[in-house]
Amino acid sequence: MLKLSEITKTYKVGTFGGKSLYAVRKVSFDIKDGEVISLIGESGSGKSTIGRMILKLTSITSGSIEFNGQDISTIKKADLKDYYSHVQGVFQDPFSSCNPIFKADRIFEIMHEEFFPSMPREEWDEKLVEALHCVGLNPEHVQNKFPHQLSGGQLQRFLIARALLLDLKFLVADEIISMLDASTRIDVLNLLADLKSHGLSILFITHDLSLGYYISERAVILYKGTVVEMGETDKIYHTPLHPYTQMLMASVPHLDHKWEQKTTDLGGKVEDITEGCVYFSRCPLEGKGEQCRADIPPLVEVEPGHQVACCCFQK
Amino acid sequence: MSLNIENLTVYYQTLKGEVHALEDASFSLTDGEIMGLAGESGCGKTTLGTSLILLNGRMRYIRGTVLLDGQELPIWDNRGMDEFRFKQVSLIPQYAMSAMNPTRRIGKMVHELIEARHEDYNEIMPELKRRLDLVELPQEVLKLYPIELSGGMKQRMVMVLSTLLNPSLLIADEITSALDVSTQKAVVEMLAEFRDRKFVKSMIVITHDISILSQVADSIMVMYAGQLSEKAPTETIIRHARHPYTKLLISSLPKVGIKYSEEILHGIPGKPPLLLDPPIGCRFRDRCPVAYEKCTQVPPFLELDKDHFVACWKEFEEHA
Amino acid sequence: MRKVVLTILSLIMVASFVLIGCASTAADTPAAAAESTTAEEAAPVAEEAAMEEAAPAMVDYPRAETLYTMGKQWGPATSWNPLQQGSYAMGTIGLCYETLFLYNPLTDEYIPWIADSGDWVDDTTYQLKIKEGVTFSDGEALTADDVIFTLEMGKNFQSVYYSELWAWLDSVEKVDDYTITMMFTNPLYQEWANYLYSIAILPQHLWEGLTEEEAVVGANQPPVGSGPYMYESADEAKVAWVRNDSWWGIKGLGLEVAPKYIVDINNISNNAALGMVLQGQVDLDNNYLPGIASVINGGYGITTYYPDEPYMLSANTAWLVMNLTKAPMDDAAFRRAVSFAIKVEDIVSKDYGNIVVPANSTGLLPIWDQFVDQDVVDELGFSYDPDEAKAILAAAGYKDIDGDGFVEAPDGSTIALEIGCPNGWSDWMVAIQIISQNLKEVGINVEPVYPDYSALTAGLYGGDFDMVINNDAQMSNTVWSYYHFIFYHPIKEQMISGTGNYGRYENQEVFDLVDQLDATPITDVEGMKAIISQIQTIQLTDVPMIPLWYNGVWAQTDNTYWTNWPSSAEGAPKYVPATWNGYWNMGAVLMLTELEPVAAE
Amino acid sequence: MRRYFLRKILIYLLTFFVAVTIDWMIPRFMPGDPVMNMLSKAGSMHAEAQEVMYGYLTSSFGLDLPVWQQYVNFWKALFHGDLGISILQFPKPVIDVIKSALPYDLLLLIPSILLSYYAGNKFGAYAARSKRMDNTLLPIGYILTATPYMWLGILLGWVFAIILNIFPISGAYSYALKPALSWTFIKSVLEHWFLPFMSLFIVQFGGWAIGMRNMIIYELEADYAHYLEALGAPRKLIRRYAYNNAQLPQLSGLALKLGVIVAGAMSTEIVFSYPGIGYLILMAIQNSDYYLLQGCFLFIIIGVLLANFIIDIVFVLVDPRTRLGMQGGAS
Amino acid sequence: MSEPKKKNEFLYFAMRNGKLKVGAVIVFIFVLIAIFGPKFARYPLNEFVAGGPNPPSADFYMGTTAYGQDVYAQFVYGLGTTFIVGIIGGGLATLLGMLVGFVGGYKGGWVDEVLNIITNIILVIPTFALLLIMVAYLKLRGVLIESIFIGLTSWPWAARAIRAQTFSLANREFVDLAKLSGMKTMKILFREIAPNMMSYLFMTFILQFGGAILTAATLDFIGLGPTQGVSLGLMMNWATNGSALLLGYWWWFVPPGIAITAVVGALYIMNVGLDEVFNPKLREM
Repeated sequence: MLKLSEITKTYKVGTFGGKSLYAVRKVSFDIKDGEVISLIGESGSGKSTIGRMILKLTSITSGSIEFNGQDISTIKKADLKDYYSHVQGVFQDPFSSCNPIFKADRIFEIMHEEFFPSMPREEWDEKLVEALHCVGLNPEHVQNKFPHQLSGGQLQRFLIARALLLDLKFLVADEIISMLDASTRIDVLNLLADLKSHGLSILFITHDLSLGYYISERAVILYKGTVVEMGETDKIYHTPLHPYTQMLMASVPHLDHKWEQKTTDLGGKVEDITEGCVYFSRCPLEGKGEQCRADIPPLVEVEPGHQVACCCFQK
Repeated sequence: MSLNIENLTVYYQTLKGEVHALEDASFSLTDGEIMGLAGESGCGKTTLGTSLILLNGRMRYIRGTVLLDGQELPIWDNRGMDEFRFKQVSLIPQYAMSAMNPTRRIGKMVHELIEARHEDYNEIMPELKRRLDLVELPQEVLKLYPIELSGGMKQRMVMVLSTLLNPSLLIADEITSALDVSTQKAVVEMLAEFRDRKFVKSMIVITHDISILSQVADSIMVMYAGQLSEKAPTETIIRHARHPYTKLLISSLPKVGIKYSEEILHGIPGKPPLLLDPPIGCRFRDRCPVAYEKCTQVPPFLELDKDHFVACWKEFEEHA
Repeated sequence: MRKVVLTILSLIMVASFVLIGCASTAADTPAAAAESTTAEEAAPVAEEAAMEEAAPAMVDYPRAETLYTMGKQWGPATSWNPLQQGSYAMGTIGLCYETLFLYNPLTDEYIPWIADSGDWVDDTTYQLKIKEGVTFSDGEALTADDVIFTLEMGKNFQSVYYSELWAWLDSVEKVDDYTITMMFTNPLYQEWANYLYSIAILPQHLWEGLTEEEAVVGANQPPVGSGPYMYESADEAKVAWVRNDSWWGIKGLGLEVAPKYIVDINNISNNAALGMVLQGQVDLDNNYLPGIASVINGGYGITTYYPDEPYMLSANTAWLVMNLTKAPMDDAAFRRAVSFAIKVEDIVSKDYGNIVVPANSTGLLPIWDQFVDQDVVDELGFSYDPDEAKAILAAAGYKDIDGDGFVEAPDGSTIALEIGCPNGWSDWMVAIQIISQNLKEVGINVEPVYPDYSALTAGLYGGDFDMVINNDAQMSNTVWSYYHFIFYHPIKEQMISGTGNYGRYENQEVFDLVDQLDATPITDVEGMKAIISQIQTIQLTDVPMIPLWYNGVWAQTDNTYWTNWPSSAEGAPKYVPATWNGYWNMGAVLMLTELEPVAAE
Repeated sequence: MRRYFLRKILIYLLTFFVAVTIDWMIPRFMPGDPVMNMLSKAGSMHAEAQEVMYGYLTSSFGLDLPVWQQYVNFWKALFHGDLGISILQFPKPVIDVIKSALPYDLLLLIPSILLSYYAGNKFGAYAARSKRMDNTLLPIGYILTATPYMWLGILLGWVFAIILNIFPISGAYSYALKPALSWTFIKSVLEHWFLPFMSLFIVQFGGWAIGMRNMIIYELEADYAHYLEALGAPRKLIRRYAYNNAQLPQLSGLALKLGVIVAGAMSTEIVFSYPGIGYLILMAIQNSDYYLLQGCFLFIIIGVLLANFIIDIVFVLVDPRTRLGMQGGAS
Repeated sequence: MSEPKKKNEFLYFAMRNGKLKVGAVIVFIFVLIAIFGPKFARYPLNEFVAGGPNPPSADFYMGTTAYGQDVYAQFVYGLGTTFIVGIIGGGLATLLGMLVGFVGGYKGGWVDEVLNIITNIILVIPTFALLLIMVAYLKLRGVLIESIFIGLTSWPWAARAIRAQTFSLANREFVDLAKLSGMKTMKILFREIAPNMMSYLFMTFILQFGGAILTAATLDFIGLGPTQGVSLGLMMNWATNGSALLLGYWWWFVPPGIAITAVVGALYIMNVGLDEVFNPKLREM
């Protein structure tokens, strides 16, 4: 359904834009119909940038994104609207997603205005009620209220309902539950999983590995804009191959058992390497060598459905 | 007993009236104890934490006593608290990233702060350097401005600074929420290290993330809507929680190894009550699956097992 | 931080002081002056500078010995060139350079000054004798050569203001060192008499060899003249003159000027000027100061020429210029109606508080009263009479057709005119408001407008205006100058300043009469009157312009340090107390000889 | 760091270029004829000679070249410090006219800006200490900063010069003195300087006081202030930090305000006949002295640009945040 | 503790805020005077109704000018002009500032860069000097043209402030959401971003309003004000030309200055009050 091919995003830095900074570097993966993919990475890994590029909120420096075979980088106006009627996003902060000075329902009004300008009011209202039910909200409880009168969980559902008003095929869920309380976040997550079972594809962006595991079939691990490992969730979680993934896994606080060893990785000053393995300076592997410093290791398939970008697995 | 709190009640002054953010909290902390304070946002955990050191503009002290090492903290008296702050009770704030004066070199700021507290900076200097080493900060940071430090470095710098005078009690407020998992782990481990090295006697770690607490805390206290729900040693809370809220909370946490397709977790339906006009009795009543008529009265916070405090009528009943 | 700020601050203060303090030498020896002066002149400059450096103690002008004046300079003095009529520094002619005669308009006297006597030997020959012993301040004697040199400068250099003299002056011949004869082709007696007291005699030994540009455009600083005062200093705020104690006039005229120094202060604004007058900083102030009546009675020791209204002598006529090339001002009946509609009395009393007087219908200044043909004025003159104005308008076909309260032209076109004066000239601004009100009362739609001075004059000269107030013609020795002004001919594309006929009135008959008047000897009063009567008949019939009131010789005199000011009081000196250009040589310099210092306690 | 300044300098150069171009356009599009104005003051009755004179002067100010050439020539002359000849003070070169006015502007502007900045900030910080002081002292600040400079100037002049007669009402130094480096002269300069200085000082003082008060209130609510408070730091230290930090926006405010202050200085100079550039500008406008106007405008531009640049540098020195921002640059 | 933000909450704070109340009342009083004052004028504007200067009396509420014009009439009409200058000049500056700020802050990139440079240039050029020159070009000037010129030269700092605000708002998620809804740029700017800045824009307008009044007063005073009509600045100019204060006609010179100071000062005080109303951080001072 959605195919990312070597997408790259660079920012110009310096006075006259002399230097460029890679936010995302040659990231490729695809998402099939009805699939949930977790995009996992720490802050600054470029995970949100990828989501924004799919949503055309950020321009792509190079590479392409195809939606059902069509390159989205050039679409405009009517085509863009058409694209948005299939591809939508939900973001981290539900409160910030609503214009604070208007009632929350306004986000639906906009949809009505922009996508279904000719739909009669009654018909629209029915559609809306249906969508709200679909996300498990009682319209009477949530309509005609200001955002701050709703809880974060309710609002997030609200925003998902907004996307569901359309003929939705693909949803970018960017950290949508990280600001929710523990008691409600799981319900939103369940809702996503529910939608998926109805055929929706989801790009689930998160920094929380346990959430990624809970919901997705496949996971993509990002570090500094580069994919270091990707594959089926089980394989990545149970046999992480890349030292970075391993470190991440080791850092997850489990309720049932304590951390194994003391880590000293504080992610302090990290050397900037533009050519070469992005993880080079933090890499604890004994085997890391000059080659890692010089070349970017490509993703290689170590086992079916499990790819890793580390020089240890090159040959 | 290093910290002993009785009936601490703190309200917020707002336009529409008083928000009952912390109601009759009574608990104690032993020397060397790291207590995790968990709960949903707005449950009063930050209120509890900060009220022990600094009541901000809109917080009103209502009643209760706070004894630290046998001394009563005059938390209602901003000036009177000054001598306790930093030396007896200290804080790593939520906003550690912006806690340092952006226009002063860090060393100079520390210097000025220390001198202002009538301590000898030069005397403290060697210890400061040792602690910087401990948290793996180069000593050069003292010559830098806060903006020149990364988030994790600022976090660690504030940790060092807050504990520099070896306070009895340290309140660490949501210090991990802005950090990546890998850094989170390191910071939390450092907190424990600080305790182990006796830089601080006891600690209250406030967070909404119970799994973090499970790694480092000796005990966990769960709050709900301004009231204490349960306090027990960490293992007990995680495995044998007694308060229905705690149980639901723990069971809703996704863990690596649990998949939607295999096991569907559930959240707690409903939402917390508004504290402006809180319901009488147990505040969890409306969302509680086991609530009954008794719950219209406020349940006391009782020690059911050793070190296991619960505020739930149903539990009392069962226990009895 | 504080220390840095304080250090910077003190540094700046010190630097500024040094800059200001050292400005004196810089200002006294401007490059421009050095450029445009000859080698001979460079010497005195250097001497001057050297003298100042040698005597640094002399920094001030003692109050008791200094006459402070104000009202002439509207900007820093930059020229001491007597050929630059408009812009030379206060006193350049009169205090420093001298003229052959003085003319006192109050007594209608020509006072021989450098000249000993001057007579028409015959109709076309004028013989001039100059005094012996007249010297320039550098010690050189002033002889016939200097006079001839000065006059001939006008022949050699077209841009010298009196070059036009040579259109009717044939030659100037030296008889001996003190006697000169002028041969005229077509003697214009009136104009010549004017030149006699307005051309300053230049030292040939310093001016010889200058190019036209150097002579006409140069700053001539410091000037060397024959007068009772010498250049002392100048800066942005003032011009200072020092008494020449070896002035020839002490012996030659038996006169001594009283003030050791004359310091003329730049005008800034009426408000500042009045402030300084009230503070007693100015002895003679030639500014128009509104509300001066209350100051005179306010116990500040300020006096004026007349103790009562109108307080001031009359200096010039303010008149309404109408653009005769535009309808309906091209219609004499309309103009006449306007002349009856304006209530000058209101301007005089409300605007000026009676310190000016309404003008005669002819506009001739009081000093020329004898030339007003009362019969003509009685018959044709106008006065405020709105009914008459309306009657004239109605008779000429001006009617209010559309009922807006304003008349339309006989051809039915709307009349909407503007009356202008320079923005900020508060007295005139009020005056045109009053005029506009008056005209509206008789149904003429005229709105007051206040463009900036330069925009206004550009319009005036270019003929792009409706109605404007002007007072360019000053008092002089001859009525001719007044008529020359208002009937200036020929009409040109640009009627620049000095050509008074801004309204572009064309009437060959009156032009001829004015020329004829010019050629009438000044002694032939009856002949003059006959011509003037004819001119006045035409003037009052055609009303090319409307005289409104006489602007005063604004002069506020302070008696704290100097007394015996000119005034109407019996026994008081009768001179025009003005420092404006052209007035020193109209007798004001004699005022200085009459001034008496108030003895310091 | 270097890049930051390069960028700044580039903007300054661009500003300068635009400003100078505007400057160049002034005489070319102004209404009125300056030479005519110059002559019109002559009031001579001999128009013929005036016409010749007019020709002379017009050609000496000659504007007969093609426009682009004039523009190029203007720049060329500019680099030689040649700003033409003043019409008002003919034949004095504009640069000389300005040179003699400039010290007065420095004398008036710099102390009034620095002292009012200093005192106003102190006062504002003082007022922000408590609600009571805030409510009593602050309205004064608002009234002061809302006062038109010239109105205040005239009132001051009236009270101190006319009624009390302790200060002179106009000029830069006593008319009885010639400029010299003597105590009498300096005393006189100071006496004349005081009232215009005060009217500039007072109005600016109010502005700074309010600015500081508003800023410091924000700063006292900043996280670092709370943290310090939580660590029991004395109020004095917190206020000092807040004060120092609040000065930064004040400082950038100073850069923005310079234009307004220059305007204030102009009207003040006019009120007190203080012979600075502001007064020159008025004279130049009234007399259509293009060249002087050009020159004055240019000097004001240079002055403001220079002051801005200095503020930029000071800013970099006192605010570490800008220094870091420089390395990152804007994306 | 997230406080519920409601409109009536602002109203509540507004009603409780002394600064806002005092400022608004003063401005309101002057607005009333400007609107209804002319109805009570006993004498027509600028007509020479008295022989000369008269101190305030029952007949001439505020005395007469040196020329016998009713000061009251000049004052009330001049006050109206002052408000007009404030509204047009301040309004135009705010509008321009909005336009430049919105587009720059929202679009970013080179558009922002260019607008930024233009803003900086105008910010650095002493606009008052520019204004003087612009004004001097006109033969005749009215209040309207004066206001427009003031507006044209005083927008940069508004643009700068609005740009910063827009920039932070443009990165908010609801804007992204609006984009995802296919809304057009201008629609997003005016329907999503601008409403969020109303309080800020209003405050900007108030400051520009006051600034325009002061600038106009300065221009008028030095004789470059309107050549037509009456304004408080012109009154001061006339009074100064008439040496009102020196001659003791304080009633001619003092009131216009007081009015300007009061109106502008009150606007500033109002602004601080509004700041406290809109910014919860400042409420508890």
